[in-house]
Amino acid sequence: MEKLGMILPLLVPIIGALFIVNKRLISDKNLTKVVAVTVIINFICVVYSLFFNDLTAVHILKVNAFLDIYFKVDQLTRVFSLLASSLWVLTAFYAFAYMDHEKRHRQFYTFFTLTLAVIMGVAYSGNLFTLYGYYELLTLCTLPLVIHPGTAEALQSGKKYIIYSFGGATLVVLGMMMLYAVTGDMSFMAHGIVDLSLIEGNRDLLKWSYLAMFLGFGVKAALVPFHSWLPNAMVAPTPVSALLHAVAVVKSGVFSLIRMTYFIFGTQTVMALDVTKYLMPFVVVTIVMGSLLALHQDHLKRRLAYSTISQLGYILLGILMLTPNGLLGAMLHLINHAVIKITLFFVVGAITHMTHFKYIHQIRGIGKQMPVTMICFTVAAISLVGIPPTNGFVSKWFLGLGALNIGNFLYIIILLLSAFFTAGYLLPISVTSFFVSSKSEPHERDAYQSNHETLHEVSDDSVREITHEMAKDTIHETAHETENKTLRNEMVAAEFSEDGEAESTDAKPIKLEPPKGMLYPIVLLTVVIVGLGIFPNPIINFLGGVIQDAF
Amino acid sequence: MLQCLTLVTHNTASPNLVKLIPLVSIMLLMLSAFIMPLLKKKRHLFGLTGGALAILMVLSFVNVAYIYQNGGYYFDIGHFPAPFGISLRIGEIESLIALLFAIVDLMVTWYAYYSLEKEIKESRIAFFHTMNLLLLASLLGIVFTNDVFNGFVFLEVSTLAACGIIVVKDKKTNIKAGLKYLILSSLGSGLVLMGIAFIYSLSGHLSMDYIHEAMIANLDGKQNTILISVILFTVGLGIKGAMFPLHIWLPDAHASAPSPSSAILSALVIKAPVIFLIKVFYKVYGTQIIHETVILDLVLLFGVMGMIFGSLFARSQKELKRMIAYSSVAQMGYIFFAIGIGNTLGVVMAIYHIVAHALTKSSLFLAAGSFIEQTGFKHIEDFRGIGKEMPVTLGIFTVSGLSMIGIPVLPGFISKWNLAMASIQSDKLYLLIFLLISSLLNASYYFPIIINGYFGEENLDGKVFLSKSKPIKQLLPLIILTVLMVLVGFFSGSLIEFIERGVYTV
Amino acid sequence: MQTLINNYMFVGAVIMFGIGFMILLLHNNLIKKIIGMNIMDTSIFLLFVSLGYIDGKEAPIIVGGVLHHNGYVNPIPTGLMLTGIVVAVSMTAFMLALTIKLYELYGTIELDEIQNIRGG
Amino acid sequence: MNLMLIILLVPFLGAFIGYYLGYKNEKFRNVFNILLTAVELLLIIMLYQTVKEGPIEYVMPNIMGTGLHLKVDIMRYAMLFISGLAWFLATMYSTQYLIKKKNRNRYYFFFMLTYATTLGIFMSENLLNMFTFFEGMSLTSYALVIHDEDRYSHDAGKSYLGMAIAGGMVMLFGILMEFDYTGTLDIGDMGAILPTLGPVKYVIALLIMFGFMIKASVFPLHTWLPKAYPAAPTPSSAILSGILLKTGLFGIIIILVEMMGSDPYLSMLIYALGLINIYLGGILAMLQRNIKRIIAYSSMSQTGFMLMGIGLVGILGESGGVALVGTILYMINHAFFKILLFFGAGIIYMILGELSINKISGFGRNKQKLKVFFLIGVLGVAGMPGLSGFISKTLVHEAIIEAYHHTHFMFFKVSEWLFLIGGGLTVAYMLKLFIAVFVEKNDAFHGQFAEQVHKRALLPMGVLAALIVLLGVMPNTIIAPLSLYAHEIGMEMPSHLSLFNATTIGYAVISFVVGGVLYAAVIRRKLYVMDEAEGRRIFVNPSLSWISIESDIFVPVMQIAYILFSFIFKIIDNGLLWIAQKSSEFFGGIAKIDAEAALNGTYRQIVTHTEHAIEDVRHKRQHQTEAILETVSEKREQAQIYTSISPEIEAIAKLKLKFGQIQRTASGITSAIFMFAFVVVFSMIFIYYFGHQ
Repeated sequence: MEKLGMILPLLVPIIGALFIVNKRLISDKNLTKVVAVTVIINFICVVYSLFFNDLTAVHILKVNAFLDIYFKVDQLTRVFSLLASSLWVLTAFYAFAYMDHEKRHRQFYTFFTLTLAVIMGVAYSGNLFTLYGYYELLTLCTLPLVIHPGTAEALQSGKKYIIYSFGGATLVVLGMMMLYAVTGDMSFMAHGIVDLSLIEGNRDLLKWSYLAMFLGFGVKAALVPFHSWLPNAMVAPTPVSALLHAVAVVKSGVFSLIRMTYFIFGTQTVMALDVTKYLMPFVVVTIVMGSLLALHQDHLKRRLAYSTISQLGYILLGILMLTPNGLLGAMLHLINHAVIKITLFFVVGAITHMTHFKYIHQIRGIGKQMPVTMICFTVAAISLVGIPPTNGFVSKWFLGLGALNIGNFLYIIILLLSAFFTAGYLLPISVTSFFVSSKSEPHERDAYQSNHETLHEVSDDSVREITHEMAKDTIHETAHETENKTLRNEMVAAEFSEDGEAESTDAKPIKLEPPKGMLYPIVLLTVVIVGLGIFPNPIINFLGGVIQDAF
Repeated sequence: MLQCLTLVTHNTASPNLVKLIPLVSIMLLMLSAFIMPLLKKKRHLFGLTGGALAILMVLSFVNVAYIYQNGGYYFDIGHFPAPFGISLRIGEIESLIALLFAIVDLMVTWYAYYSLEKEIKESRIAFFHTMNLLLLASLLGIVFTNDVFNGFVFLEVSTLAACGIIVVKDKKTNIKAGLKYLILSSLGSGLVLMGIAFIYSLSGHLSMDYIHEAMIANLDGKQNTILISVILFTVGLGIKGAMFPLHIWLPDAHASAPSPSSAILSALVIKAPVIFLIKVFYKVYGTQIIHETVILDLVLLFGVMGMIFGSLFARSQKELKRMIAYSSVAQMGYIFFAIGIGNTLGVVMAIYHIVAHALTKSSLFLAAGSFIEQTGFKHIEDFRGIGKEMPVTLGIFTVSGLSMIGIPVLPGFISKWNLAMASIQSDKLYLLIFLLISSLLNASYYFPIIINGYFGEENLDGKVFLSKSKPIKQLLPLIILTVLMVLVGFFSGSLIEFIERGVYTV
Repeated sequence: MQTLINNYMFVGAVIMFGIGFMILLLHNNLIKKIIGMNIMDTSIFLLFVSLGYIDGKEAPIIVGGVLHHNGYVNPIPTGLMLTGIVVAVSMTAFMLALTIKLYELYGTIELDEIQNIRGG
Repeated sequence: MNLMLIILLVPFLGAFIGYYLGYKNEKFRNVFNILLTAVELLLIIMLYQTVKEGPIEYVMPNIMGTGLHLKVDIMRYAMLFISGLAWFLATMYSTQYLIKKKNRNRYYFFFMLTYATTLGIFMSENLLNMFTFFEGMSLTSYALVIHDEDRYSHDAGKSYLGMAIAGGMVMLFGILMEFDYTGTLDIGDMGAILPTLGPVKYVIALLIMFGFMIKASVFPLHTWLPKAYPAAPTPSSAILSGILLKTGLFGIIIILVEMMGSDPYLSMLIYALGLINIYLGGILAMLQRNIKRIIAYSSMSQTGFMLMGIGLVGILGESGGVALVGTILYMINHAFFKILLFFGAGIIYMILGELSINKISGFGRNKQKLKVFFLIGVLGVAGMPGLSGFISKTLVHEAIIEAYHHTHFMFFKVSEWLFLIGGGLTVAYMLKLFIAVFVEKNDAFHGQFAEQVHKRALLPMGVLAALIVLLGVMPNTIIAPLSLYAHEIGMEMPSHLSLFNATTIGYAVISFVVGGVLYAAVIRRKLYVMDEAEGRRIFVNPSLSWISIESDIFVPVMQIAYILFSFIFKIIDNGLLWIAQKSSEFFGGIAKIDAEAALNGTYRQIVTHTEHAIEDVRHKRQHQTEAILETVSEKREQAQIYTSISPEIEAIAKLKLKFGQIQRTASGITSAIFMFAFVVVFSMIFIYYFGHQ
């Protein structure tokens, strides 16, 4: 019974998916209800199995030391599975609203719940073999979600996604092979299983093993130069993109890296192998490149995708620092980035859902139509930049401390530089939506009202400049004077009296707030973002367990 | 379960009777084969074949169970002891392969019951079955025999029979492919025969154990002759086993033959010569001599080339069956690779991969055959959206494809994993790279079919759900094969242990 | 040179094998190819039989009383070659049968012409 | 609940309530906001009762992991007070100023949030809290800067936000290092540890200071200032210049005095930067024509004076009481002047929608109240005895002299004179502004618009003017508590301060004389020239063509770096894909030889080659049946006819045919046999070559 209780989170979504896929059992009308029930039950099961179940390890099938399907619960499992299952609930509700206008619901929800099962599997895996198995399954389960639109472009992206993923998985296998040849064991243990005494004579093998596995898992974690599947995977429906970026795919890559570094090799061994110096350049390039290229993107989701690449670089950096503070920062950022990025994607999805806009230059003044949504976006953006008192700052703080603990100032500079770029690519979105008036483009307004997406070519150079270029100071005093003059003259011409105040000059804009199913998750997540920023201590204490296991 | 059955066999069948099984199997098949032309009705034909194969399967299973309990044994045909008479040696590997052959052939025959007459003329069905059973008999002979010349004869028989099941479909391409296969095979057999001549001149024996003893005894000064003979064997058997540059007959033959024939060819026909080659290497020459020569490196080289180029060629194919045929070339590359590594684990994995690949490839060919049969198309492009029309069949195709690609727990992954372990054990780390590249290449041609088959709005446009799917009873053989394949992956640990017990190397 | 003369059997077999192989390789006519193949096979049979031959001893056929067992040449290769010939004959027969089939379908047995026929 | 916390929370919550009210009714909101700031000001005044007894602290654990640590002493209180007053007046002024503006609700929302965060900065005792509030202030004030939403304000806003965030990042770097070295974030605790560290303390201090320096517009980080101030709506400009600038200076004081224990080297640096600021700001202010821009550069110049004061506090160490008091006083006064001046400029702008002094010259000639208030501000900034500016300037000046006495370092003597001449600059540009707007005659504005200068806009100005005069006459009311504070933190004050004597007034006179000369000689002569087009004298601004730090250094460097890195990263971005594509094409090409025909250049060679071979074979065969010559000539004829019809199509068709043949040959039986032979030979050679292992 305890055994069942423990692996329940792995089974519930599968059972749910079996129901969902069955047309005769579940009618189209009840589809979403079943999905909701499944994810909620799953969440409850997760909580039960993590905190109210004494059993923490179970072998499902043990053929030999290698072929051993083994599940285990430790603090890291708790962190990841709680994160995933809770975000899944929110995403589910968001998806119910979002998927209204999409086709093939049944397929979508089937794989949606199946992916949850796989993610739970990743979290609960007790050894590298199980983890790897779930890792491969993850690719297969998310693929249908990525290519859900079914267009040629989507299929192309899907192919790219799967080839990259399998390339990565192949590298992982390579690493596992070499590891297993040395250790003959692949289960996760606190402080690692690769004993320092094993290094003698196997140094090269272990080194290559670590590198191969890091790069292999790095593919899912969008490590440059294996990142380009991620921006391409943007063709997926937004809830999927959000999940891909927040927990499902990239975070499982990161999670696997933490498992591999701290629970297989162990800090001491990795230090003794001295491999991080080969990997750090990749990570640094990832951070800077992601954020720099994000500046170039006009497509909202692509911009967020490049942002994810950069942010994942932070986490990898934290992992590779091999200090408690660094790991803490990485873990915090794993959680925080998940929350932040899912919010950002939800907002972008809401914009697209309501207006069919996909590009930054189209969303001028949209903040007035969907204020709550865009405020949430702004808060999340600020958090991602790392400005207190939001949770993004907390993780950045610990990452910075971790870098200082190993005495490397370059990393801090990289972190801060990237944060600056982050501001450069996220804040203009908020600014464009709130502070750039949309009045100059009347036809754009018509467009979203008629819900036609014909406006790709509509672009105003001035706003593009603002969002794209860094500053180019072409406007001098005189220019300002002349420009303002016309505006002010109008004002002077208008009657200047006390009564003018009562007149409402803010024409009430058309409200385009998304439906509640989408809005509530966004707001809730925003509250979490700020909440975690103001009261980070509980979560830091919770992560303390992981740090203890690792060091 | 195996143990349970062993107990049963132990109690019911006397050991001596069990030892008759190999001979009985061959005889049974041959007899049935020759009765076949006498029968007219399709039901009777299939009844006889199916019955024979079912009996064979049960016998093989009993045999495996017996060997699991008691180990391998020799069986002298006609009770002439070894140096003079022909003897059969049945160990763990042989019994396992026999069981595998029986199961696969039974499943293919089952499948053929529903589909064969759509591909070949009705009058040819009897011929097909004759050849099929004859082929199986000869293949079992190759596997069981402990006598090199006997092996040669069986090889020739198998060549003829295999050619028979290729040309059973009266098309131009089939005749051409059959002729090509026949000529190349004859060349190969010529080499094998020459090799036999050489080792006979060296040792004066034809029974494997005795040749081995004799060769160990007077090794000096004969290295060159040994080398030449070993090359003759390798190349000769390499042709039949589709070793990479000699694979040229394979795609034509496999692609043009009727699907059941393709499945048999891919799953069985190219496997038996490899078993024979392993036997020649390790039973005739022995580990010591083989390791002194560089022949294993040559095999390794051909194996690696096969893995890479087979996949590359497969990638650029437009016909589905040709693609799967080239994939067979690549998979045979794995097997030669495994042999070429040269340590025990390598040989074990070669055998394991033979088992795994036989199950996987037969189900792949049968699935592809179903597509072609139901839609009438041959080209990969035409199978877009097939997943909507035939979801179960494509599902089977997918699982088999995933095994080829190397998804954990499926047998493809297990072989790759252990091959890597074997490479590491023999200090050839660079081989891992080839393994991985090849598995990536595998992914690159299986995935597009699966993805295009299941997903993509444009692809699925105009397709009707389940419109072309076969009834479940017709799909059952495929499903059984797939399930068996998954089980082979799941219980790879015990299977490998079992093979390891019977492996010839030291 | 001396080795070549001493092993004239081997040399002869190899030369014959070569002739057969060249015929097989260079001729487009299928019948000729099959003939080449037969020559090759024959070379191997000859080699094999020569291996068993011991100078000055009789063929292992009992004609009027059994000699000492050293009086005969090794019978096994000869016996094997009988089998081999049978196999080769059946092989040839099969090939010829296929050639006839091919001729029916294509109207020629020249391989290059067959190849040039589209859809072949 | 603690009073400090209430002070912090009232504007924060008020912002939201105000926003909600604004949705319902704008009038309610305006009244609410004025009341809110008034209450807030009262609360701050109430706080004085406890503060004067000694510093008060409040800790709220767990907020942001480190806890919220608030502290108020006299200096911080002074800052709180001017903030409270400034916001109260600015809110009142805004209600009038913003009538015709859009998005008023949003404006007030951010206005109040900025208020809350600014108060937070002044009260934070924890460095991390301070950083939080500082960043919050930057972001919220950004919304104020770009309120007009035109291109100019967006440009300014971009500059402002970019520098603020960059400053924040650098500051964060410093805070991280500081935490790594000292293990504490409390400013008080740091003061005990940080000065004992080695040279790294300078790195830390400079990094943290960097962010504050940006806000305080210290050279060369001032580039945002002349853009942002004019871009913002006037009340915001007033707040930016009056209070937000002070947060930067406040931060520098905190770092230098409380954290670094008045480190002399750092002090010298700040002192020197102060001098640069005075001159750079002063000269640029002289050249400007836009009122707001003049005031903005004036702020920069005045910052220089304050920086000098701060530097002196550090240099003088324990005897830096005068400098400290002078600096704080200077900050308070400067806030009053600048708010007053901006309000004045705002009224002009409100009426005319114009800020260039060329256009508005003579506007204020007949608007007496406005003129008087503005004059008080102008003279206050210039340091006219009797107004409060004089007091603070004198105190700082005293401190310079004292520094010279302490160190006998000639630099202080020189800088004393530079200080006075800098004062002259102030006088000069203020004169330019005042004379142009309020003294020149311009018939266009005679008697007009007087009624539009509304009381609600003038009242705040009046209050400020009164305060300036009051403080100028009775300086001791504020000097006394400040001296007490200086004493508290261990700085000696001279027992008596003689503020109004011949010497001090003499110094003021020197400044004024210098200013007058500068005005007459430079501004009237060189800058006020005849314009042919307009037919009258107008001011010119030669600095427009001068080198600009931002547009000529920062931006190009950043742009080049940006383009360069973008280029590199784009290569990386697509590099792997490119390699993969190329290699797959390559292997695909290899594989195609076996598989399918592809007609491109590489294969053409093979094709022609084999064509020859096939031709040869044909020749041979024909040789047996016919005479060679005939056939060749026939074939030639045929070929000629063929090629004349459509040579290209024919060629392609031929190639295709040939290639198909090659393909079929490659997969034919003969080639298979050939392959077999090849493998046998290869294996033999392989074995022979490598022999036994």
